[in-house]
Amino acid sequence: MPLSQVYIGDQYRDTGWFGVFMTLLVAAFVLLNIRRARGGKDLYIRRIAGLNAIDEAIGRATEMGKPVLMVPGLSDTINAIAVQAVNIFAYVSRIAARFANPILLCCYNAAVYTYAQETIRDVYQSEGVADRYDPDSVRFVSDRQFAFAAGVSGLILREQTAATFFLGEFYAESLIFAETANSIGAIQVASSTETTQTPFFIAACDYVLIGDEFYAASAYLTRQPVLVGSLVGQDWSKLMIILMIILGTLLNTVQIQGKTTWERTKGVWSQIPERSVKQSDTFMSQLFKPQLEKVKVERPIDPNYVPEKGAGE
Amino acid sequence: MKGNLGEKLQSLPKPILYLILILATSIPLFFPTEVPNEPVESTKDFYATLMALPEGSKVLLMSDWTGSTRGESKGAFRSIFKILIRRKAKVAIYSAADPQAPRVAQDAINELNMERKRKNLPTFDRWNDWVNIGYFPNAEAAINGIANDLKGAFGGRKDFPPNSPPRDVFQSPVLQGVTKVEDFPLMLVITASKTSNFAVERVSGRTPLAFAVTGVMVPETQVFYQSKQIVGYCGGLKGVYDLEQLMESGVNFPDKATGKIKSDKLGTIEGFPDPDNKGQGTRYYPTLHYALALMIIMIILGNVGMFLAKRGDKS
Amino acid sequence: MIPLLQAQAPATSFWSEAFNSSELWTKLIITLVVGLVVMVGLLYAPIRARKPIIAFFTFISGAYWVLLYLWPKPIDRQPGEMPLNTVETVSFWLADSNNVVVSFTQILTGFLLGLGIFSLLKIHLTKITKGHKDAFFSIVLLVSMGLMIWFGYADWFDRLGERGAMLDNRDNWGFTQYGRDFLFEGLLQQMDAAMFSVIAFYILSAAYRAFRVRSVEATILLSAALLVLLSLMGAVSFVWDENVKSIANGNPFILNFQLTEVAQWIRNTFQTSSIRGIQFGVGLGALAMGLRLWLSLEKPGSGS
Amino acid sequence: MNYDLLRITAGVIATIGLYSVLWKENKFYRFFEHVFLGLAAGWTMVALWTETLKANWWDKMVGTPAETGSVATNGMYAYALLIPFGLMGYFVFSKKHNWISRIPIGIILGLWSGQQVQVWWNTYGPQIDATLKPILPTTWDSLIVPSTNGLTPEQLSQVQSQIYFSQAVNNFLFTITVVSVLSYFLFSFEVKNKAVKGINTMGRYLLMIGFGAIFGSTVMMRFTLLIDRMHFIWIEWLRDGVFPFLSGR
Repeated sequence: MPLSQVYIGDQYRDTGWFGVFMTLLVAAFVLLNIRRARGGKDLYIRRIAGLNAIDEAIGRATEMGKPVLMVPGLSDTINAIAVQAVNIFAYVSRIAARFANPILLCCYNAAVYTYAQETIRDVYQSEGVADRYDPDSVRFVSDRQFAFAAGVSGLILREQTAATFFLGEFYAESLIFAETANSIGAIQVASSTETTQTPFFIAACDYVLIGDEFYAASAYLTRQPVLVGSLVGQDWSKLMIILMIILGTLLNTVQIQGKTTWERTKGVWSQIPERSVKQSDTFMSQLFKPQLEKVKVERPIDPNYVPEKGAGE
Repeated sequence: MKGNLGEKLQSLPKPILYLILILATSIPLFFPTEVPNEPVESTKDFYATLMALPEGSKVLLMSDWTGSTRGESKGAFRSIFKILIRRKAKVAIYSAADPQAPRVAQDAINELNMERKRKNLPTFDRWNDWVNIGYFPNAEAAINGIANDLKGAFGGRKDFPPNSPPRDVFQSPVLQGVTKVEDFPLMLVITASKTSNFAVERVSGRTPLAFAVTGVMVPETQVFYQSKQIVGYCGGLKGVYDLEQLMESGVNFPDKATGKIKSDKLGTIEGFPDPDNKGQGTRYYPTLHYALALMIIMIILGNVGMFLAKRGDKS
Repeated sequence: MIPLLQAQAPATSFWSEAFNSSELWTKLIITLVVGLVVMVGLLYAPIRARKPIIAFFTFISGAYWVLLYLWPKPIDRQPGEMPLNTVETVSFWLADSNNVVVSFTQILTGFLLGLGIFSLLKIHLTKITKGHKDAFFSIVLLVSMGLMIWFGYADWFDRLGERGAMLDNRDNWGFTQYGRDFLFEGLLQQMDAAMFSVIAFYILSAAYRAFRVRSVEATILLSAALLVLLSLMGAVSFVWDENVKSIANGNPFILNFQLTEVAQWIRNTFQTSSIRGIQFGVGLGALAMGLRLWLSLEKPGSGS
Repeated sequence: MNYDLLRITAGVIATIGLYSVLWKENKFYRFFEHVFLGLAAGWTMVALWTETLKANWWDKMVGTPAETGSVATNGMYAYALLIPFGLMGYFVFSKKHNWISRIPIGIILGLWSGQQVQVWWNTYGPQIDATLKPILPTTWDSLIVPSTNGLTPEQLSQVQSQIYFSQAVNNFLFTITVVSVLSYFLFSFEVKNKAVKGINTMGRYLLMIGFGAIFGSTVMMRFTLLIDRMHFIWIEWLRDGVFPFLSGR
């Protein structure tokens, strides 16, 4: 076996490097653009309809003097989605704080609760109205999906919230929230990173952020260089994927028309009787699916190692 | 609410809608009917796979459903176990989606056993016929671990032999001599959540996979089925209904000519006629039609209303 | 059953000590103390040190996975083998610590759960003490919570003992088992199912209200939904397909117009692809945000 | 009244209680909402130890004794470090030191972020690959896939290896959908070009077909769950539970 391969590392063998390369490329795009943005280059973001609605929603709530309800999704633990949602809610509660408008932030997960509690308090402090902040306005409701749904819709109905924000990971319960809020005529801004739930939000909510408009939100609202830069980086990556799809498709289309006398199995080329090209023979699919040939590597055995036996053998 | 018929049609009060829906989903339940039905290929393959298991084979089952989806998943779970019990299979159950799942699965099996007791049938005993390996948080990592290092993943987990304190699951007859996931001739996944995707990512190609998924997941599962990453699946209530019919009449059984359910692809697969086969699927499926019909009618009504109203404005 | 297996105890290392050995407990306690000292030390951290400290911990924990991804993985590693060189020493270590690190998130989240419960208790106890008009319901909540905890643990402890397996058989049940079964199967599971099924009502009212042929988009949405709905009604699609088959008598082109085929076509061609299109974007968003969080480029609450 | 009937009756009452919110928010609903929340929180507390911490933390930290046939496992004392780090979260309520609560959060977020870097390609690479479908037919023998029943395996594989016009068209539609949807989500480019604008609108329309299909396929499940409840109330409880009981069987 080619010794050269042994020290490459399993994930880089054959075309394995491609995946790593792509990941690093995306990372590079993002970081580079963040740099550009920080360097004072002002970057363009197109208008995102759903996001202009946020101010309107809060304004409406303030007029009516009714609370704004926010749910940062049902993530199992705190992750970027929840953080992103809470960040948007920070923006919301800042405006709410200015107009002394009551807020309610319902958390599904204790870690998210901790983060939200801390973030929102900061918002009130930085607005210099720390006294207006009620720690109970950020609350942990339940971490069982439908208990949470029951609790939140109960809150919506009892508090008669004027504006509701559902941003983050939502699953089946999405429609429970949306319809309940709709039934009391609350103005709703919603978005789920779970694509399968978006149709229900579209059916029941006033404004829906589809797909990664959700991730674009904080950049769009705050125009923070870091966020804007990263957003541009993401766009570059999207363009790259689009190009890859178009070119790859064309390449495959051309290749698959032809015939081949070579076949590659387990990373080894071998001559075969002529046959028409299969999808798996194409350059692209070879690039995406590394075929690792079996390699034997001799290593010293650990002296105090006892070979594990199947129990009861 | 005043206004012409159009506006009325457009704005039926919600309580009335809800009432109609309740009626549409209740009344048919009292009048069990047979609906014409042709089991879909995926379910036929699913059934064929189960029936092809040699008696006494070991099956790895990931049970990721809880009470919230019992309407669909419990039916599938029960049908699958009825078949597995017939195949005298030995089942290792674990869960990766929800801490409740192991308990729910356990209670469901106990329920089956209680029914079997009443009929004086041999029960499907814990430890000897099935073990509950328990819940693994972080589904993706857990399934990865099980695929790569089953011993390590299940190591230290305990279950209950009859009348003795819990012992290492690898001691049970179910996991005798099992060291890697390939030692199971089949891995079943009964799930209402994403965990099926992880199973495909990590296990497909190592050992045959068969799914029982909820209706919502049918589209994504169909993709795996077409790409042959899973051997078959039973999707939603339709899947359960298909499965129950297959249990009743098999495929090309007794022979292709007279068989109720035919298939060009599959050979003869026996069925085992038994009133007990009729479960949730048979009970719920006819009713589903009324509900769906109601939905369609309501959508049409709304639109008709809109047009009438528009005309009303014009005139 | 092989006596050998029982006799031999696993080799201890710097990181692991034998079960219940005094070494284990001493090391354990030392670790705990060190940890607590660090925690107390943090109380005195100067203000400008705070951000770096948080950033440091975030970076370290993220670095593990990134390293695991980028560092050359050992090829054809068999159990019991020892690394050939320093590169492999690291990669072996990374691979071995994997199943340790994996559970960190759950464990930490688990510890934080106390905060959530605390928030619950705080809200409801204040309601009770302040004699809020909903105080009664708060009492209900706390009581049912207490009961579930009590029966849950009592039942769990019962099952640890000799009687573990017997308790699957209802004849051997005691009060605890009945209690746990009543709360868990009788109430919790049923309520879960009930709340989930409420969606059916909402789905109907939402469709009725929103599915109007107002705009092009709405019309497209509506017609796609209707087609799929029809295809789900086994009886309808059965009859439809039978008719198509009879018309087609074998003509594969006409066979494509079977309802099930059409619905399948819509799903495979448009549903899968549009979901994929969206997911690419979402995935990139997650990755980019992941980078920002890992490198602490983003200031917390940066929505403001 | 036997236990089963008691249990199922409780379940029915609870179900109706939760349903009552469909009419309007009322005390009955509020009662069961709070019971639900209470039980759920209680169960979480139970599962926290019995399902998560016991096996994943405690047993690993202190190890497990040898039993008949199973080897003892060593304790990894380093797990103890997680306690103080968990405790740090509880500073969130302190006015002065609340920043400390960000450390455990930071760790969790760090782990999550690192994993994103690790899994991104594993998740989306195959999907990109699966999108690269040939959009020209390889054969014109027939415009659509000929029926495959009654073919010999060779003929079958022959048919399957070919790409027919109809498939090519579908592949084309598929690719177009993915690309146009993806391009709809470009935020940092001002779209002046008519063609690109067109693609974006098309992206939105194709998206709607997808959403419609999702909606349709979801409905079946939701209704099934409702039917299950109705069966629970009318059949399991009323017909098979209450009536026999009243008729004193």
